[in-house]
Amino acid sequence: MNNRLANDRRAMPLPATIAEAIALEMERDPSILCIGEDIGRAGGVFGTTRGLLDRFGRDRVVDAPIAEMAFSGMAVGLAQAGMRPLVEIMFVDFIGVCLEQVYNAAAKIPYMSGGRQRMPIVFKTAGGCIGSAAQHSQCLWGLFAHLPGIKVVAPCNPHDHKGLMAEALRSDDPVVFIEHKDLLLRKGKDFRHHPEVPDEAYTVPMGKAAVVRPGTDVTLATLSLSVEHALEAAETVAAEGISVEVIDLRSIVPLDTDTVARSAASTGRLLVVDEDYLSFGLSAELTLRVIERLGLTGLRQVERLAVPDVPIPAALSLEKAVLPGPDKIAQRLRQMAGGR
Amino acid sequence: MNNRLANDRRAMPLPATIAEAIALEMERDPSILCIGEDIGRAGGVFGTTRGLLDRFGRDRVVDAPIAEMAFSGMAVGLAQAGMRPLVEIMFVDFIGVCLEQVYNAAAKIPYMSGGRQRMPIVFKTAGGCIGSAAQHSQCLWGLFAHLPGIKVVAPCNPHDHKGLMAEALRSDDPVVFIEHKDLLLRKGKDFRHHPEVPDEAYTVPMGKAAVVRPGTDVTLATLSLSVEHALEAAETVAAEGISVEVIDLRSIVPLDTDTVARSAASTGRLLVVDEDYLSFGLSAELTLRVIERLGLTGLRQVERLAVPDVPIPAALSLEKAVLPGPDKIAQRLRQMAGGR
Amino acid sequence: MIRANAEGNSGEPVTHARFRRMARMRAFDEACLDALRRGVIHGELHVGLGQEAVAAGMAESLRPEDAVVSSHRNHFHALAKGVDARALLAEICERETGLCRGRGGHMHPFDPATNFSATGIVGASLPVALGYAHAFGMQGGDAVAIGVTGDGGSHTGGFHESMVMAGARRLPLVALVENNALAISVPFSEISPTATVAERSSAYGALGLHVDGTDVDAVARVFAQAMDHARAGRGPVIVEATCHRFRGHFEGDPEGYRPREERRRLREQFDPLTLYRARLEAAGESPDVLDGILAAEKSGMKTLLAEVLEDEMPDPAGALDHVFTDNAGRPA
Amino acid sequence: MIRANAEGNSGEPVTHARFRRMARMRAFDEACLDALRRGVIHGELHVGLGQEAVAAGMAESLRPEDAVVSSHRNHFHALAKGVDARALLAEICERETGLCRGRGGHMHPFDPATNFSATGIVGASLPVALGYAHAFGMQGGDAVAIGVTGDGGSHTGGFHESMVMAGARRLPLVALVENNALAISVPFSEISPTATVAERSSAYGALGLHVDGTDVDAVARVFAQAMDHARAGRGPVIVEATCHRFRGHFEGDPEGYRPREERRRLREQFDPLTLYRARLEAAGESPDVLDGILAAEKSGMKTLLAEVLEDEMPDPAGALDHVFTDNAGRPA
Ligand SMILES: Cc1ncc(C[n+]2csc(CCOP(=O)(O)OP(=O)(O)O)c2C)c(N)n1
Ligand SMILES: Cc1ncc(C[n+]2csc(CCOP(=O)(O)OP(=O)(O)O)c2C)c(N)n1
Ligand SMILES: [Mg+2]
Ligand SMILES: [Mg+2]
Repeated sequence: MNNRLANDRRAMPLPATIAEAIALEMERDPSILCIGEDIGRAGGVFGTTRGLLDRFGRDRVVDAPIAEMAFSGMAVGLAQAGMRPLVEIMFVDFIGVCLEQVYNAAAKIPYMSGGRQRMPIVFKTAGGCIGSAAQHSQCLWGLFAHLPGIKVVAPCNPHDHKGLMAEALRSDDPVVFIEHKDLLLRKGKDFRHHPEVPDEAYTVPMGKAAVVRPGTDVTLATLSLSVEHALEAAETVAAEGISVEVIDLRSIVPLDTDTVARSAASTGRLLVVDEDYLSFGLSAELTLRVIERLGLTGLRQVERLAVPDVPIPAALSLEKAVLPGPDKIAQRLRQMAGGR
Repeated sequence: MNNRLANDRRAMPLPATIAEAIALEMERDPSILCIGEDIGRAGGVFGTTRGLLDRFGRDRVVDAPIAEMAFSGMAVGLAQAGMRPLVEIMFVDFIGVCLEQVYNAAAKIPYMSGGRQRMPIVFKTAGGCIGSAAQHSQCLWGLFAHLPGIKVVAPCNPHDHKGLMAEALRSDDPVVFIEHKDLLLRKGKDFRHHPEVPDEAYTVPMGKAAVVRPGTDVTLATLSLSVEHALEAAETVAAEGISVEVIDLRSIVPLDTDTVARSAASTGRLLVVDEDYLSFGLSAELTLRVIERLGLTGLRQVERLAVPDVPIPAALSLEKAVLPGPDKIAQRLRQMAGGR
Repeated sequence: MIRANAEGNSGEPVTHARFRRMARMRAFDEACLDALRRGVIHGELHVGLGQEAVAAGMAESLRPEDAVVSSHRNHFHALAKGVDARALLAEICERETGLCRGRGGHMHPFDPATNFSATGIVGASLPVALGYAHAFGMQGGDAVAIGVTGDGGSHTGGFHESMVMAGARRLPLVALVENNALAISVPFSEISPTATVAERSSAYGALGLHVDGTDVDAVARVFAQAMDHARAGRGPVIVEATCHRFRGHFEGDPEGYRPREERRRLREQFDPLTLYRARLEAAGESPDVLDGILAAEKSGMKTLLAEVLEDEMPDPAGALDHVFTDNAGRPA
Repeated sequence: MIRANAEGNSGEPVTHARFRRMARMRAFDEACLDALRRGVIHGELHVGLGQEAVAAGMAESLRPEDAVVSSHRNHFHALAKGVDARALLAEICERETGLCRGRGGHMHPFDPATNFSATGIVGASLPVALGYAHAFGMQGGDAVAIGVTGDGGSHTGGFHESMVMAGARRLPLVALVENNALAISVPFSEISPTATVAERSSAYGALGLHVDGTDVDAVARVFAQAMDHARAGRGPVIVEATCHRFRGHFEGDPEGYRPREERRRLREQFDPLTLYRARLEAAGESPDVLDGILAAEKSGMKTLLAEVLEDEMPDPAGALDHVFTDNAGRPA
């Protein structure tokens, strides 16, 4: 029976894990409420808020009009009124209509108020590529991470989604929580990396990376869907005798440079894989922080693999060409292992 | 007489140089028009559009309501209708209300249309610190640079403002043109680095950095106001026997890695100074690109100095503490020159 | 008898032309569904089935120099504007022969030749249409810009800001609001502070028109009125066309928010083709002629799809092209 | 005789309280100008001189549990809400003793104790006020959220979106639009599609009220009506108060867009203190009493400024504090 249950939970689709985390927190803390398009009656376009409206009512689960500026700013006012809002921006690509309230208000008010006004807000959103072209495929964690005052989280498996969502909802800081659409559409069993998901509430801390596969030749740091791709690539090249240590960063802000640097110091080779745009983003920041930590002579190779500064094309043949998928990762790993 | 004239032009405040560039281009090309708040009757809050309304009329110089989403999107429609709009977002900090039209439309349509629709739009805006606190002090070039499809320019002297504005207006690609408020408030004579500003129209290419002071011990790459600070610091430490090569990047996209790498290869030391936020921005990208170019062993030291991921505080005592001003630059240069 | 004034089948009675346009639109989206089932379309496909009368009614008043900026649900507006159906279908099927060489996809068709474009961001069509309207105002002709959005889009800030600017400058902008009473799952009645969108027009000094968007004759008439107003320089117009969405918001939408029963009822009662057919037959039109039109459009579209599916996919080697005119700024 | 129901001088006749509030506001902004001249305030300072009657009229209807979210021109609204004048002035003078420890500055005062906040982004106050309104709606009391913006702010998308949501949910939100007929240099009459902002209220199912914002009695009456409406759960209200800005948009504004002559005329004709004084004197009030109030407020504020200027500047060592609760995420 226990086994059946565990199996059932492993078969749960990812969105149910997220909905469970939110429900447990809303139960625990009556000041939590959710606002977003289609999060109520429909339970979220991916099902991540399913069941919440029935359970918590329309004051705490607000089906919003397409008015992101209003309802992201609403979160700021709610926080000022002592509430702990979760706001869903359906796809992260839409942030351009309401970034104002995220970066100029939520992210800055704690500082601007001299620490007198906290902003316990979760901006929950879906990113990543599943064949949806330029305006519905972005990751954009690099954009948020550049702007001070917001934590930025992008988990890769059901266990961490549940734990990091709870952590985000308990945090007194604003958190951007980026789910990956490809992961949202998966069954639990389709995850390579899938630790047990406990029934009860628990948290996973932000800013602690996880070594999800140990290895000795190359350190590969990444996050979100790319962890799955990295594991696949690592398995592929393992058969060829290349041992890859795969690190799931879990959050971009805070960024766990320690864990990555420790690993890179031992392998001497660092590859950062990022489904976000290549330039002015995560890959350069993380690589350089590791270099700053270990010194220019502390590493033999650094490489990065990311979307090469193009909008995501519609045609799958092109999308594949710009994404850091398992094949490209494996190829890059081979080059590195064969290199200097 | 020629001398008097040259002197007069050197005394011109920076905004007049910009207004002159726009006027010359509008004269040359009837498809150019300008839209923004207070750009008409008031001539721009800094005077960068002074005289244009009288000369070109209210169809081509549009005093807009506070409706940035409407008028930045308007630029997209105008471009589609064959026009070449310049849109002013008064302060770059306000981009959060209309980023959508900049990054999802203007920046992506050329690609999304398979090259069939070009977007010759200039988004002109003012950034930088002059004691105006968290919502009116940002640079944010790192944010734009992360998003594919937009060129990003931030000149440092009257000559380049005029030439790069002309270049931006003639470009068929969307360009974000970021002026620095501190520079806008200067008289021509207050610039350390001030090449002659010719009367007639000319262009300065995007993506070509300028070595504004040659040196042998440390390469310092920066842009916008920080070029002035860098020159001041370089002068200070020159007296102490430290020779600094100062490079003005001029644009962030395209980024002239070549020029910086060439210099860094010879000095062995690279310092990137950035008034934008430290993390996930220009400083890491440029430094890492240079490392990628020269190899991990091609440099002795890399350092960066930028706003340490905090909102800009109101109090001047605090603002000074977070900005990479001349003193901090000089101090960092000394550390580097004295180091390994 | 009035003759159709737009593309193809010239000389055809206007009733036939209207029916044919709707039939073509329906056949087009059915071809899309077919292509989707074959796995050649990706992402969230939004079809317009049930809403044909709106675009078909609009089509008659459109001139080549007019501009239409549409939304995520844009196929019918593209066809109405005269975008080449083959190029559009090829784009939706992500082919190199597509309108945008397969880079844009179904939510992002751009056709400089017909002044047609779209966006996947709700409400973002209006500001772009405003830009065309300003250009048209400057150029001094009587071209009009149409910004299309849904009921959901009418709540966006961009809608408001665009109407404010168009109202103050009396620009030739028509905001066409297809009110299908739903924004994905959220009923208009629950999130709108007003019973209609059209009644908000007074806030913008605009003309507000409301029309039954299942009645192609009514749409054609009301839309013509809107265009006349805008062409005459009398400022912007909001045209609200009420209609019904017959399928999920996107293909794959589980539609947990409305009973199957209701969807069936909507299809039975409000199919614009069925309704128009009934009207024409009541006026003596021969069912055979109408069947003939339906069959011709359907088979034409089938052929088109078959052709398109033979076209090449974009070459991955070109994946980085077209970002900048000079390919500068691309990392080495 | 009616008594003033808000802070200080309780038992004072309401006329004196109104005059005193306006006198205090004026003295406050004059102190700011004084501080500016001494070089202790940086950035674009926006004073409210000429607009005192709006905030003073609002003050009487505000309860501690109500919330006010204001704009770049926020000092008077802060005082009306009961924000401590000393802490506010110290913040504006960038002192460690300031409301926000000198981090926020004049455009960004935050006072959780009185539910007062502001923003330097035009129009961004409304969404935040909407958040308070939703919280108040949930909490079931009769607290009201006031979002303050200028005429310029009424054109923003955020204004529209917030009113849509408040209208549909009938939330206790009052949008106070201080219409001083200018957004920096741009005249309202030139960029607004409507003659007033209040008339747009029907687009949101809101109550729209228009008042002469130079007349403190009128504002107090109309604002009370608005608050009653909102407190009673009858949904949002737009209160438009027409007024005049006596100085440049910000200190240092060259004001090339209006003749000096006009500014002088506005000051002569529409000074709310002068107007109110005339009314009170006509009704038999002694000029000495009013002079006494003016003098007391002025000298009180002078003393306050002198005190504040003795306060410490923030210690640069703390420049990185307060970003996150745990100081995490800061680069090593
Ligand atoms: C700014 C923005 N927010 C949310 C979405 C996601 N989304 C796509 S379509 C849609 C509903 C649109 O409703 P409506 O405007 O009525 O058009 P309809 O789909 O009914 O034709 C939503 C919420 C989006 N694309 N853009
Ligand atoms: C989104 C945004 N756009 C532009 C500005 C620059 N700006 C500051 S105040 C102002 C004018 C505001 O006019 P109004 O709302 O009428 O207020 P007033 O200054 O007249 O009190 C402008 C354009 C801004 N702060 N935010
Ligand atoms: Mg709809
Ligand atoms: Mg104003």
